[in-house]
Amino acid sequence: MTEGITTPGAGWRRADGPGERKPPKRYRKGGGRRGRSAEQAMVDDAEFTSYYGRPIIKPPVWKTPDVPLYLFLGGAAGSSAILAAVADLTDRPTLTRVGRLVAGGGSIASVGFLIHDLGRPERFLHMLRVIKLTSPLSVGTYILSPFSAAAGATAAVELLDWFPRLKRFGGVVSALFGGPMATYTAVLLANTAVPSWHAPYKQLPFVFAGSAMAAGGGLTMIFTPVDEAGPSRKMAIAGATIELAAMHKVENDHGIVSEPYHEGRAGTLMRAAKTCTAAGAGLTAVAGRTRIGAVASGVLLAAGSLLTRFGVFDAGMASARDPKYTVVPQRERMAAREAGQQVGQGEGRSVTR
Amino acid sequence: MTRVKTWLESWPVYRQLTGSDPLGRGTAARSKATEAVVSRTATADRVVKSVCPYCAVGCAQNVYVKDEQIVQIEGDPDSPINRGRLCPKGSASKQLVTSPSRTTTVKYRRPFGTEWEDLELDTAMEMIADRVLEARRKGWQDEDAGYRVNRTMGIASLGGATLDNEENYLMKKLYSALGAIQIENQARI
Amino acid sequence: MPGLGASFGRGGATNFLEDLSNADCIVIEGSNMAECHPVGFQWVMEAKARGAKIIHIDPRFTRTSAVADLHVPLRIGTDIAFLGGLIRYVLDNDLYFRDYVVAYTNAAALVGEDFVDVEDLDGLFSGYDAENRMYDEDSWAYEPANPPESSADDPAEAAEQEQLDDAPAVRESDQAQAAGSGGPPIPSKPKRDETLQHPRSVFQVLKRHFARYTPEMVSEVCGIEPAVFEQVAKWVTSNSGRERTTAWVYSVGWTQHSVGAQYIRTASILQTLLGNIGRPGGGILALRGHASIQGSTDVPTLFNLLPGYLPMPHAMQHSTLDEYCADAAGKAGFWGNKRDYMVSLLKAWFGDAAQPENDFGFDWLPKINGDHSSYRTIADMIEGKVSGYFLVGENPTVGHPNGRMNRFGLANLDWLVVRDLQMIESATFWKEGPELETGEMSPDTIGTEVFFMPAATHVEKDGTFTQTQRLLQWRHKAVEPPNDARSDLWFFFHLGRILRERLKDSTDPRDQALLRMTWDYPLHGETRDPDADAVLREINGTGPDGQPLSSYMQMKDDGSTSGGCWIYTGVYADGVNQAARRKPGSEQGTVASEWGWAWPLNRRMLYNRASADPDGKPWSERKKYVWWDEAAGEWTGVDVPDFEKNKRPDYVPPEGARAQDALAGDDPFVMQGDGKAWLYAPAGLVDGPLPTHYEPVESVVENAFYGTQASPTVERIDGPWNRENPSRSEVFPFQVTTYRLTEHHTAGAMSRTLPYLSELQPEFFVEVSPELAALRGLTHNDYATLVSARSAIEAKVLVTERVRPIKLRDGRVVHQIGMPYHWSYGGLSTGDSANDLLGIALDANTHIQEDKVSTADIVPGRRPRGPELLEFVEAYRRRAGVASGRVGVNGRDPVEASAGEGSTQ
Amino acid sequence: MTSISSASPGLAGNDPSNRLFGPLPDVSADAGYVEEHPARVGFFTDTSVCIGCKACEVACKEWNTLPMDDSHGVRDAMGMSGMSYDNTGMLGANSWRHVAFVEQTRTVDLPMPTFGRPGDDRQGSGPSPMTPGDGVSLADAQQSSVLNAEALSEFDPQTGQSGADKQIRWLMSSDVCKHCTHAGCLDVCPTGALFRTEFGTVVVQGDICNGCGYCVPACPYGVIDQRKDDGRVFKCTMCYDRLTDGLQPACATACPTQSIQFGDLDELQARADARLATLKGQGVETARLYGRDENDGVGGAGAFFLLLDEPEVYGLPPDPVVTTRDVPAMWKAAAQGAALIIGVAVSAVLGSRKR
Repeated sequence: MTEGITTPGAGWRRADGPGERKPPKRYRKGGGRRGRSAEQAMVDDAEFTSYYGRPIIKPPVWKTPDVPLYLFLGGAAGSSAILAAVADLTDRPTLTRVGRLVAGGGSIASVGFLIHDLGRPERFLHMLRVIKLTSPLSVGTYILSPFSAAAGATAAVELLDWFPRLKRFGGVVSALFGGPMATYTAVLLANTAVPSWHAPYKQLPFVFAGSAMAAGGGLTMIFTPVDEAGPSRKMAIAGATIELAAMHKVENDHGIVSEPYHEGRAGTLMRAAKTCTAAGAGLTAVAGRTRIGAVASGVLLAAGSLLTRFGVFDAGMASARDPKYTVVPQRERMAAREAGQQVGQGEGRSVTR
Repeated sequence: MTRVKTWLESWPVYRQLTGSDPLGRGTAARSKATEAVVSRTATADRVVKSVCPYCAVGCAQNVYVKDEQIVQIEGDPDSPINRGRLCPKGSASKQLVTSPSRTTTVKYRRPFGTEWEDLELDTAMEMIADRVLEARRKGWQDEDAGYRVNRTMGIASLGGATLDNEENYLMKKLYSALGAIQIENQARI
Repeated sequence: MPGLGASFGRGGATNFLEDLSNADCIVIEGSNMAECHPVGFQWVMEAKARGAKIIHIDPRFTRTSAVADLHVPLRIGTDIAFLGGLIRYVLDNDLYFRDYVVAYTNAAALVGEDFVDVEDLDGLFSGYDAENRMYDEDSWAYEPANPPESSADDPAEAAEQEQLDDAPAVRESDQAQAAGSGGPPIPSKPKRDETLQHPRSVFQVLKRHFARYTPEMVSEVCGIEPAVFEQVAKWVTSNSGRERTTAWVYSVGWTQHSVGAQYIRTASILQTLLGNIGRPGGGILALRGHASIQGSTDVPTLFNLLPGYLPMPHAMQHSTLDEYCADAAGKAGFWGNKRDYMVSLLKAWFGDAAQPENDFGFDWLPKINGDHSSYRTIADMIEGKVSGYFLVGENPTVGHPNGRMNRFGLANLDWLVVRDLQMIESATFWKEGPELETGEMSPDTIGTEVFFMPAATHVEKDGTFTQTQRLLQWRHKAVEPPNDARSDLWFFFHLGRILRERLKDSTDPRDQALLRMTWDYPLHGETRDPDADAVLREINGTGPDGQPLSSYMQMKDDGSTSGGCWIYTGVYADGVNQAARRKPGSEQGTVASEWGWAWPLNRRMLYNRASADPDGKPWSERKKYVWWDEAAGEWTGVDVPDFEKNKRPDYVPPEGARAQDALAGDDPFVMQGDGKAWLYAPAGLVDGPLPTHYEPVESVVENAFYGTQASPTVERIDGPWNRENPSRSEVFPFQVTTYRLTEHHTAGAMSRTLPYLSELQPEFFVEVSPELAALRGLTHNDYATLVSARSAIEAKVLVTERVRPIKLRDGRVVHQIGMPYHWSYGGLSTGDSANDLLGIALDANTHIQEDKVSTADIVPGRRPRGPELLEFVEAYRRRAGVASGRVGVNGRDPVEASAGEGSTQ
Repeated sequence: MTSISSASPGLAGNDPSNRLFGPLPDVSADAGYVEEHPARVGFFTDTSVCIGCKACEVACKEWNTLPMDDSHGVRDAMGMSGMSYDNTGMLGANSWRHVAFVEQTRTVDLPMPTFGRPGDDRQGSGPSPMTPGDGVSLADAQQSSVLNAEALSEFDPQTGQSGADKQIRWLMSSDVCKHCTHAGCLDVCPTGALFRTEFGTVVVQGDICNGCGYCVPACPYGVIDQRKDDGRVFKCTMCYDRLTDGLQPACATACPTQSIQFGDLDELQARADARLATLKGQGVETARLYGRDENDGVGGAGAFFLLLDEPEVYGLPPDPVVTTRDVPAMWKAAAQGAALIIGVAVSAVLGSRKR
């Protein structure tokens, strides 16, 4: 039965053919293909109708690994930039240097991935034609551009060891944009019709913030002497905790739309991500002060963050491909609205929207 | 100064900040190409009245010509029959004319040949005339079963029903004058 | 269209598309109008929006059914049974429009005593000649009011021809189609019984003939519930009569049957009884499938016709012009002027060379003496009897049944000229035909010389199309054709010019016609394209003053007038190209008489005199159309009256009147010899004066009506390349029907080559029911192979509930397979050719093939390739007891050795 | 100069003038066309008269010179979808009109006392207001079903059951870009390639689009898509160029049965309401308008439909909401997340012992 749902273009007769004909359980909504959510469904049998199992919304055309890597690097760079700036102000030169290099390297690479993902890369500068507050990518451009310029320049002078004053200024500028850099990408995903991205729009920025800190903390931890890496460890542990907590809500609070985070490739990625993040955080706490422990836990934390980005990305793609995740929540919303209207006219709008 | 202002005004962000479209949804975002948009029906040199060549409903078509090329074919709203509407085939009839797979030169296959060869149109016409005379002679009957028939059984013809009346008329006239009688048309099918 | 011609006098749609919106009920039967004429269908939807009932009677549930009020899924090939049932229902329940029937039909006419109906001969009419499989129609005649001699100019000649009418060579030559504009000639007006009570009155004959067609019988034969039948009957009858009208729409779903003409006859009888002919929102609308298919019969490139439905001279009957005109001379109705039309045609063709002394050149015309139709000619080609062949915008190896036979025909020519837009399969058969793969043909063995001559498209030439409602519309040339592409007018003009130059010094009598014919049209442009406008003027004809005629009534038989196609006379009235008129529809009424020009004489609705009662008053205010204006002394209304303008409704022909003068003021069917619509056709059809249900040639069901299984007059063309599936064979257990889709056009040359159309229906497929899919193990969207005694083809399977098995009363289930026929190996959208599966069995009236019903087997998977395919099909033939289909090189003589093995008979 | 805070609900969080969500009386004015501008135009697609001819698809492609689907003219890449007569599949960069074909059957286990089928929601329940009164009895009118009545055949060949009434219907519907009042694609476009025209329609500017692809998942209907070989995105323009010449869009011009109607949106809405009332009066209970309601999730659509079944049967979302409705809340969460990072970093540094 599910074969028909997941194979676009397969004959609807397969799902509703002579062999499987039985009296309809309830009022049949008619044609297209009627499906049922998969075995491990987290919600009760969701009956729904679709047009030959075809997706209703278009899955994003964004490429992988470009975009997940962009999300990861942006996060790691953003949190590292902040860490570096604060470290600089409190005179932690190695942490500062490592943080700036991670921020600079990450930001430059992320710009590369972003441009590479465009259908017409040569038109990248068209992004600067307008400023649209309704477009996270437009806003993001005005975050990414100064951030990567500042972080890149700071890292460059850090490497070349020129203009120390400018370096600090650049570090501060990049730190100012570092936070938005780490979290705007969550809005980038959430501000779509992709069910499993849009529904958790309030949690996703926190997942990304936590993930960014875990990655930034982890990466700087690897390259910073343990003595000086205290802030990295603290930020990493705090980030990992926030990531796991926020992710838990994403994975469980949104009914059927949470389902893709548990299933298939996305499920595997998410489980691996949680394992790495939790292990990395634990190891940091236990053995973060040893060189080996710092490297191991740093790698685990970064890997956890990376896997989270891939997992979130994949879950969204999966939710876009299956019409179930578009139809069922909307149907539930309509049912709730009808129920709400019966209860009280005034509530109708707030209940459903 | 004006140059700077012109340059600035060509930047949508400036228009967003100074104009009536702060969200960059409409007027501020319009591009040069958009400002210059023009319908190719408006720039056509002429509109020629025609009729769809597919089924027999007889939908009237407007054929837009620009630089001696067909740029658009659509229904003629004046027609009392189709009132400007067309089916998918009628809507595709520009493609029928401009199809890249259309064969527009004479092709010749010699007896037992394995490939097409090219041939000049005039040469082909002369060759066909030769063959018509020969086939006519070969199949000629003055009488058949004792009755005068005055005809040839050597030449047959089958026309499609997309032939014009004038074409059918000349064909029937010529064939009859030649004595060819196995003259048929899709109308039989 | 002898079905309509024999019933009403002209073989054209009686109404026009826009008039459908005036109907109170529209029955679409034998047509998939929404899919094949989508733009014309807007008028059906308009009627529906105004509250009309839309009934679709069709074996398949199509896009037409989807928007109809009622879909009746009758079994393929049972329309006569269904319509016959309706006729019985109307007669039994006295639901016919009595005043109309008595006044305007031949219901009161008496049939001769010799006539014996099928009731008494188990499915045969009197006069059957079993040896030649033909009827002698003499016994079907009316009982004459006067002795026949009195009305013919040349009684001896007429009598002699009457005898010759029965000769097989005359019957085969398809004279019936000459009823295209003018009913079949009858010796004289019949005796009448206005009370309709005489046992030999047509009305009583009709009652007896259709007595068998009970709702139960209809239900059993058609495979539908009696309730469905009753619903249709109620809707149709309650929407017919004085105040309301029902329209009937058909197309090739009716004509492409072995009894196709009789399908149309049955509907004609029903519509006449209901009083729906010649009235707004009524009529029988024949929908044609090609842009100018009506034009191609009006100005025919058909072996048996001259322009204007004048018959092609027959060797045995027409050795002189007098003989040619003998049957019509002195007759009532407009055929009485046959000599005027013919002489004008000869003047148009031969100009000054046509003089009274030389019979206006009549002798120069070639004569026919048998069936020279397309399929017979293909068989002749295989036998090497035909040297050269012109294909002008036709793709027979795909579009005609039995593609393999067609390809064998082409492979045995000396030369072939193909004129088309695209490189069609009929031009590439020697290179890519499927028989190359099976080893039956190869370029090494095919001596056919092929000329591909590129043609011009519809926007690259001037000219007129005649569309489905007899309307001529002029197209203006928009651009020049590219490269070597030329109009067909160019090709035939210049071919004629070259031939005339070659023979200009010939004194051979056989060359005189060519040399004497008029062939001097103005030429335009660099390519010297002939002036289509001048050709249209010649078709219209000119009077003694050299000015265009405005009516065929002006034609004379003394050589003072000319006219290439008398029914088109008036298209150039007043020296104006009337077909080019384009007064916007919004500025005219619904009839829109100033858009284009319709034959005859711009009458949009035929027989519209019948929209008024015998006194000339509209039958009802709601359905008024044309009426007698006593004050003005003329017929008037919203259309051009299809009647002499000033002939009073109470006009009674004086003794000895002839032609139109012999018709009374209440004889609306002006082309008929008696001015009446024919419920019973004493002449004009070769397979019976009344329609009778026969099973299709290839049917899985026994004829429940009579012991005669299929039509006794079916025309067959036998050969190893055209074997017939035996009826009720277990080897070929399923019915197959072929059809078109909206997205493609006929044999596909104009659609499979276009990207936008190709992608909409990208592959050849067949439609089967879930039940048949289960029975045969067919998988949706996978391949299946269909087999007949002709060939085997493969197609993708579309399993759909829209195709339904029919359960017969005895519990047998008839499975039907739907098969669109657009595909072949060329173009962008490809597949096997559905027509390769079909055989050729023809309606003897029209020589039209039975495309719409055949039988086949269907099995899962792809078909065998190469020589194995031949063995595969041969094995089926063996099992079915069919003679071998093995052929020699290029389809010629069967190979003796394998015939012994393959044929056990 | 308009101050950003008042004009930017994207950040401000409140949306008093419905610039992100809810009814918007003048979409063109919202997009800066403050002076005189044409009335908002749209499509009303009445699927109850659609005959599935696909003239709209071809006329659209022909006018807009779109490439063939997927195959780019390679014949081997074309294939039958198996989805009834729909071989287009969905709207996309190369298909701006898409006709859906839905075949439905159902069995009604009821005896047949009359031709009417009790319990059939497509059953006529009274005389049609359009039916002229003369000559047709009430009983006749009651016997009419509004859609096809295949159902009259009592025999179900599958079960052989008598009295079981198998009904079939074939729904066809031409889908198109909805030209939403609140268009997700337009709002998320970072280059301004997507813009709203003076006619209130939403159009991609090919000279601007850089193929970022953001609009693709932002559309709640899955309309807009990227052309792979080109990189840019494409969708219905409602024939913006033709509109500037006073012509109708190509699809509406071609549509043989006026299933696709083009015109001023308010006029179309009135026409649609009347049509719905007619159908309801004829007993077509399942008829409904889709995209007509300005209080819906996209503020009402510029292209709306009359459907005969649930939207998802045709591949349409039942209750779409423009994603940018929630963008203020998203920005708020993102800002909180960013602040959180700074907070954590500062406290991590301050809380760590310096070496």
